[in-house]
Amino acid sequence: MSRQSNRSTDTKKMNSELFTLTYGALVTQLCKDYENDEEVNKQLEKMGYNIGVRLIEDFLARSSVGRCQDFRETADVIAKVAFKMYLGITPSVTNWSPAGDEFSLILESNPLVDFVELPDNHSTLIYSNLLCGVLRGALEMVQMAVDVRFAQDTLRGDNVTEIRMKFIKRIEENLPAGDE
Amino acid sequence: MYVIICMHCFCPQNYPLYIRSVPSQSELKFHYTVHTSLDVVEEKISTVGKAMAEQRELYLGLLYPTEDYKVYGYVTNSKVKFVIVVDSSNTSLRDNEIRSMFRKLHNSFTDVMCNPFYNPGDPIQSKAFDSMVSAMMVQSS
Amino acid sequence: MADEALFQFLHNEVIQYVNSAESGDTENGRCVSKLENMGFRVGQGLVERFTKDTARFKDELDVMKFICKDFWTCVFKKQIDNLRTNHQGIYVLQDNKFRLLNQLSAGKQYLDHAPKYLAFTCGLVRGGLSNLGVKSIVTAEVSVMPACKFQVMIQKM
Amino acid sequence: MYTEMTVHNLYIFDRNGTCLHYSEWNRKKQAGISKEEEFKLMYGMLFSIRSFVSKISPLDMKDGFIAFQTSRYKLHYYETPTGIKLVMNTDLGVQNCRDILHQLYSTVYVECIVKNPLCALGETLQSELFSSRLDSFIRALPFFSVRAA
Amino acid sequence: MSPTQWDLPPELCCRPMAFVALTGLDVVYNAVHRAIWDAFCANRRADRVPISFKVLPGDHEYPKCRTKRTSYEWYIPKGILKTGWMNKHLNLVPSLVVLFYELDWDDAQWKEKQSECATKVEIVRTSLQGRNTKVAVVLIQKKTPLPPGEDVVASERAAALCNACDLSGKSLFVLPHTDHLVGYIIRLENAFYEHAQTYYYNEIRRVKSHKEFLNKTTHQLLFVRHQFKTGFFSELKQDTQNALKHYRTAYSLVHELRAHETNMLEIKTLAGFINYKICRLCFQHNTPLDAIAQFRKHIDLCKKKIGSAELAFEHTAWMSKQFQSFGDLFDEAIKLGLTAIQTQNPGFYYQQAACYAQERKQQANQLCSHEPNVSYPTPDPVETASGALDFYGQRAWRQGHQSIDPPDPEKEKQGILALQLKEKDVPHSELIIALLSNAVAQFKKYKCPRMKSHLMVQMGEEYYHAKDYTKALKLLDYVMCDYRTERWWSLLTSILCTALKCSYLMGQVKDYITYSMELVGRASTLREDQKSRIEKNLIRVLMNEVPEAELDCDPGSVKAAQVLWTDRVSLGGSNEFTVEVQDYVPFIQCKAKFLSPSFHVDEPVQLHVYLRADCPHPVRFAKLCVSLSNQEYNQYCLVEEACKGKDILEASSQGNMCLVPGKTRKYCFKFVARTEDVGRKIEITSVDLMLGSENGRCVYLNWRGGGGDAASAQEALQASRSFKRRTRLPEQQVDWDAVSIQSSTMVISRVPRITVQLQHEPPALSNEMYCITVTVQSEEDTVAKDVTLTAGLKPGQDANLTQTTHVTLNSSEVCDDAHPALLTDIAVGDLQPGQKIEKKLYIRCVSTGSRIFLFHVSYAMSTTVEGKDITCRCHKDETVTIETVIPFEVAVKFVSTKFEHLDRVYVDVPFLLMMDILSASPWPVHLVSSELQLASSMAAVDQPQSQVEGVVLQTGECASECFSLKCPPVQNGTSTVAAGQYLISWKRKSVSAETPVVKTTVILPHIIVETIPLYVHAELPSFGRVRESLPVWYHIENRTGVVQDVDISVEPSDAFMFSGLKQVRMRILPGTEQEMVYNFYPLMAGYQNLPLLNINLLRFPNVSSQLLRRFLPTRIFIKPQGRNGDASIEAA
Repeated sequence: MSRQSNRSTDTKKMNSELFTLTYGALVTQLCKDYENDEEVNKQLEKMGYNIGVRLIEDFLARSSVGRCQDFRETADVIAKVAFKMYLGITPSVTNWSPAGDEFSLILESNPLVDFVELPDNHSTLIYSNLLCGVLRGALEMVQMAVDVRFAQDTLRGDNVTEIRMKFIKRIEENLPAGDE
Repeated sequence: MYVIICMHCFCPQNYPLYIRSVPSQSELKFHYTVHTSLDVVEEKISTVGKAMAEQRELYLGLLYPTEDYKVYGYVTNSKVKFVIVVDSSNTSLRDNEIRSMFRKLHNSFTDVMCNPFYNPGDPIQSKAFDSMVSAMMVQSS
Repeated sequence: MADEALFQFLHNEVIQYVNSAESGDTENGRCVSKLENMGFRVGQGLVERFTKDTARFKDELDVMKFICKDFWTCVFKKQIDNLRTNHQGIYVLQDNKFRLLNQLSAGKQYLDHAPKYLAFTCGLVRGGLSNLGVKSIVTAEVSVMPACKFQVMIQKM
Repeated sequence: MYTEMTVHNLYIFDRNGTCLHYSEWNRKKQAGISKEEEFKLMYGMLFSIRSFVSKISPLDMKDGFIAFQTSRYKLHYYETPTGIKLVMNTDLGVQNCRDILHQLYSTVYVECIVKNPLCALGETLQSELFSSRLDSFIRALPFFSVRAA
Repeated sequence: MSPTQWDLPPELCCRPMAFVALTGLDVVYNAVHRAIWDAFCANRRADRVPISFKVLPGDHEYPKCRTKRTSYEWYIPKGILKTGWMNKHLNLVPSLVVLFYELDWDDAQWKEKQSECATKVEIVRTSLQGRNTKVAVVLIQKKTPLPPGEDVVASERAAALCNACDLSGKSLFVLPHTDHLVGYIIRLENAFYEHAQTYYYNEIRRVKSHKEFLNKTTHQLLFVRHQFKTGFFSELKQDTQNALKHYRTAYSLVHELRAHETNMLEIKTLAGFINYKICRLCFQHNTPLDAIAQFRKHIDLCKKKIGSAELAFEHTAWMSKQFQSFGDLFDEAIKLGLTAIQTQNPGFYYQQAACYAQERKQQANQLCSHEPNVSYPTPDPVETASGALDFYGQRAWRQGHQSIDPPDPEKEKQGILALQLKEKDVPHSELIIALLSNAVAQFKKYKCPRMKSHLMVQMGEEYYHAKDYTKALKLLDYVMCDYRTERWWSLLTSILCTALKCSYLMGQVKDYITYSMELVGRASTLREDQKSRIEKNLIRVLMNEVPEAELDCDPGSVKAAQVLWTDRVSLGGSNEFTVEVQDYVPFIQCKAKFLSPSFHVDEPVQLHVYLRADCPHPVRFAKLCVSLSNQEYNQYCLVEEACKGKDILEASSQGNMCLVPGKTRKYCFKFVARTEDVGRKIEITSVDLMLGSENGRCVYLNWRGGGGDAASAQEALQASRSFKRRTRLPEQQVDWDAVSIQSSTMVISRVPRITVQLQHEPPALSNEMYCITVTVQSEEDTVAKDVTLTAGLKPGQDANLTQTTHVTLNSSEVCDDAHPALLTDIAVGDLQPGQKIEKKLYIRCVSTGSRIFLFHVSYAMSTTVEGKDITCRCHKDETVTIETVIPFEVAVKFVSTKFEHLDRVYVDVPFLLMMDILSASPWPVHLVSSELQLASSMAAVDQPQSQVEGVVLQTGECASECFSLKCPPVQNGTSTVAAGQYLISWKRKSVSAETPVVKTTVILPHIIVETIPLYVHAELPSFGRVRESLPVWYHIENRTGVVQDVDISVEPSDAFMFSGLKQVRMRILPGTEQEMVYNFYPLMAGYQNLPLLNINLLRFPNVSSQLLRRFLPTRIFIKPQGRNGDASIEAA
């Protein structure tokens, strides 16, 4: 072959870029399609949710993580295992609410926004909102209803990116209706 | 003092994507200098086919010296061209330093290209790129 | 370091979205071209990165080889299995185990869905090439999944 | 007497009790009721066993119940936190299948179903790819009867 | 241009050649001498030695030689190099003086002549007092000399002459002016050349010899001078290598000189000279890189040696000249075969020269702009007594001044003033432009288009400064488009500004408008306020008023311009322009689009034109008109102040004719297409926008096609890829980027409102009259007039289908080749609303296969569109693909009367012809009749009549019939004969009675007929009964013309006993028949083989009995015997 691959660019990295760029393309496409940022955020969350419900299966299949005993464990697994596995980062878990039903994930870096510079006319866009959806979807599949939102975002000038998660309720599983 | 007097970046069709030069009344002159330097760039690109692998480096080296400026060129594989104009009197600057400057530019440009909100072919307005260039222009060598 | 499964899920979801968004008369064509355009933009970006530290390309063929080897490996974890050309600006890239079809089916089941799952990649290739100064039209063709052929028609300028 | 090792059949249920998939290999006797009935029955049983087991468990237990066996067959049970339940009936000779079932889940179910957007979750599985992979997976098992028809 | 002080002196630039003086030649009156002289000068090519000859009178005064000083003790040099020196050694002081003298060896007055010659020599010698110049004598002789040695007289007289003139033998030559003159001359000059070489060699030694007397402190100048001189002499000696060496040292020495304001110029001048020499020699030695290196060094060293500030322009002038002359050298070298490259060619040096020239001009403007009252000083300080300087690069008013202490300040001031005033008159622009155009020429050669344009811009600007606006505009206008196409707006803008000034100053209205339009548009990088100024002017011009002057133009020209404009304004007419915008980026953009790629003729064609202004202030226009490929429609696509409304929608919405910056305006047009245009394309050929007014001044912006200008294509592309959100805009407002041009549309016929239905029973059977019923029903609300039907084979299919397909409306007779494959325009009449009509169409397909049939119904309709009545044709097409298959297969076979297959038949021996008709049609086929048409070579045994007549064959069924035939005798024993043909008349069961039957002909196969010498046939009952005798008659007939002896024997059989001759030989007469009777007596029941009859023909041994047996029955059914069996068996 003509050019000895002096491209030592490790594929793992490329893969993350593929993901990052594709996500970018998606967001801009949504920006084109929707009237305003709020709707874009909503759509992103929705899509995230759809991904989440499938992603959790993949997660369980590959990590030998079993069912969590409590919300704290969940938080840990999310930060230390899930984020590491999928985004290669390990956010820190902080700001526990006294009730222990709410905490924050602090992302010091966020692969999704690697190259992003928000134009001025998109001040209300929550660029990475997909993540919220993913988390919600995934947890719902393990019988946890949670509320996830971005509290801070470096993209919008904050100096960290913070995802706030609140536990709402446990979804009980029961026999399909209409049975003896 | 300014290391670089003038720094340009053009799209494959050779129109400017980014122009930056030290504030001076002869700014227009820089633009002409840079624009004319494209002749050399084009020539070098067109002859790449014959060139050996090592000559196919992205850094095109010194394009041509005028009395008062040295003009250096660089072309990415996407045919985006960078041109840097340096004061001839500035002899301290070695080829390698110029080369690494271009590398910096290219890296930063790549990030711009990867910014989903950037539409390739539009003028570059990225703040990151801007600040990188400013830093580069005044960095004391 | 995003994981590759993540990309797959995203890719599927994007298709889902575009599909649902584009409903109506010329729906299918529109949705495919939408995906294609997204791929195009991504391709531009990727290639810009991939070729950052490489020597300038010799010629069209050199570019094609790059797409088939390095680019493909980076994106799909394998090289193109077979590259053919008529030396008149038509190239056919064959992937016998295309990653984005792999989970779909091994045979003809879901065949009618295949185009959606290739549009993005077509764009990816077109974008990549165009960023390397090769204007082209890229189309895909599947007869038995997960194998597929991408046809690249170079647009001479 | 000589008993030949074998796999009889396999059920996959989702969290709502829908039977996503059923396939059998060396099943000698049919329940004599409609499959739907059979699935309902099976799920009902599992559901209640599960709750019993956890209720009367002397210490807080992790994996829930794993298997039960009768004089003729052995039922292996594996459930994911997402409520996907894999149930495999084998003969008595077969040892703990937990890992095998987990493997089945991750390499076949997740790969062919979860990652195939064309397969809606929570519905009976259509994917041919899945069924063929599943079949070969089972047939490849060491204890899958060699002399199976 | 006349030589300026900066031009290098010719003696420097020329190539030095040894100088040899020729005396004693009278080239004017003496033909011989003339000839000799010519021989010297004529074609001095490279192969001739480099000497410059001069003819001088014998008593010529050579420059006096100063007495050589023995010591440099007290000597202070006054300068580096005397201005005269080079010339002196090139043209005045010869390296050799040659005296020509006519004298033959055997001359009568030898003695006198000899002494005369001696005196001539003496004269020359004295005048060369103190120089090393040698003298040589050439005797011009009439006789050809004898070979040396033979002429005794010659040699002794030669010797005598030599010491008379005190010449060495080497300096005496003989030139017989005979035929071979040139040859002799060449030999001579070579000899001279040697002398010259020695001369210069000595000169060099002499100069070098001074060296030891010199001291570093006072004689620096001399070091330079001597090095230069040695260099120069070496050149004269053609020793360029050494010359180069010495020049190099000279060069470094010159820079060691203590430089101060007073000698700066001298140093630079000399440095320039030496540099020139070095570069020149480097090029000559084909080491261009050395030349370039030297030159760079030279420039770097001298760049900063500016000298006195008041005379800064001198420095730049000098610099400019340095570059120019290097450029010249470079170019010269290229002409001599050196190859230059894109990045290293003379152009760069000319360009740089131009730069310095420009700088010089600026400096001159600053330094030399004295008050008019300042007058040129007298006496002229730059004049010298001699009229020239003694030393290069010195000031006339203080020649030889070398001391550091400042010169007389007053003189100095005067001198400087003088120089400044002189500089004032220098035609700077001329110089600059000349240099630039040199550069342009070079860059053109080395493919640097951009550099070229850039230089042309500079030329343009220079012309502008030189007030040659026409030339300026020409150049600028020429290059503009390059910058436009490369989208370098900043540069384009600056060029446009200059161009605008020119056009203003020349009162060029059209140009002025064009440039303004671009300058206020989106391509211009001007600030808003600048744009606004220009736009205001533009508006003035459009209102036929005088625009304000452009900024910082030369006031004088402005005055002139204002005058120009005022009368431009005053004179009427010729004030209408059209600007073709596709080459510009004007301040108004336009996009036109048809709302749909096609319109039905009964709906109005709709067309929108979008306009948008990018200028700072709103613009109002007087008229907008769209021109279409069919002018008819133009009248409907027009907005004018005057005609409000009429054919235009919402035209009268106020402010309609005014474009607000940044807002997109939409103009809607609508018209009814002409019915003739159905099927034609309507294209927008151009859109015109009229600014100004007819009575004032008006300008048409003309967009070719559906709009778009020099920049729009690229913008559209970018916009299409942009992620930007298409923000919803209120009605009437449109997002400019969202609009795309659609410059053509099709007029298509009105949608038909009829139904066309086809009834038929496929597939068609080949050759049948296949019937298709076409039902046309109108769903129109009004009557559909002259409906026509075109039906038949769809054109454009396989050619031979047209030969094998025939269509007719007439069911009664079977159609043939005369009938066409497609029936066109079958008149159907009118169709009332809802009315339905039926047409039956009969198609005959001769060949099988599938065909596409077309049914095209067309009718006229009158309707109203937009209150306009139109009559238009509508049409509806139906096509159907019909398969044609064969109705049945016919199998024909020949069999014996015993139903055995025959590959041959025998003369007069009956056989059977059997037909099997196997139906292949999906529809029941009715066989009307069949007919056998026998060839002459066959005869029917009885009256053949059809046995399948009236039979109806269902699919797959088979009908058979058979005919008993025999063949009459044939020539020569055996031959192959035709059997004839078989006709089947048939039709579909389903078709009506009157549809004609189809006759299908089957050609019967040929068969071999053979005559046999003997024919035998048996006569016996149809069955026998056990134990009941069974009589059998064998008839044996001799079919030959000869008597035959025949052996006949009957083989025994278990099934029969028999009575009759077991074995017999008989004789049968020609043509007669013998009869043999046997009584067989069956022994067992069932089918029994009859006893075999063996017949041997003694005459024809090759006719075997097996053959003959074939005519005889082989077995017979024997009933068992039984009491009352009969009845039962009858029953069975």
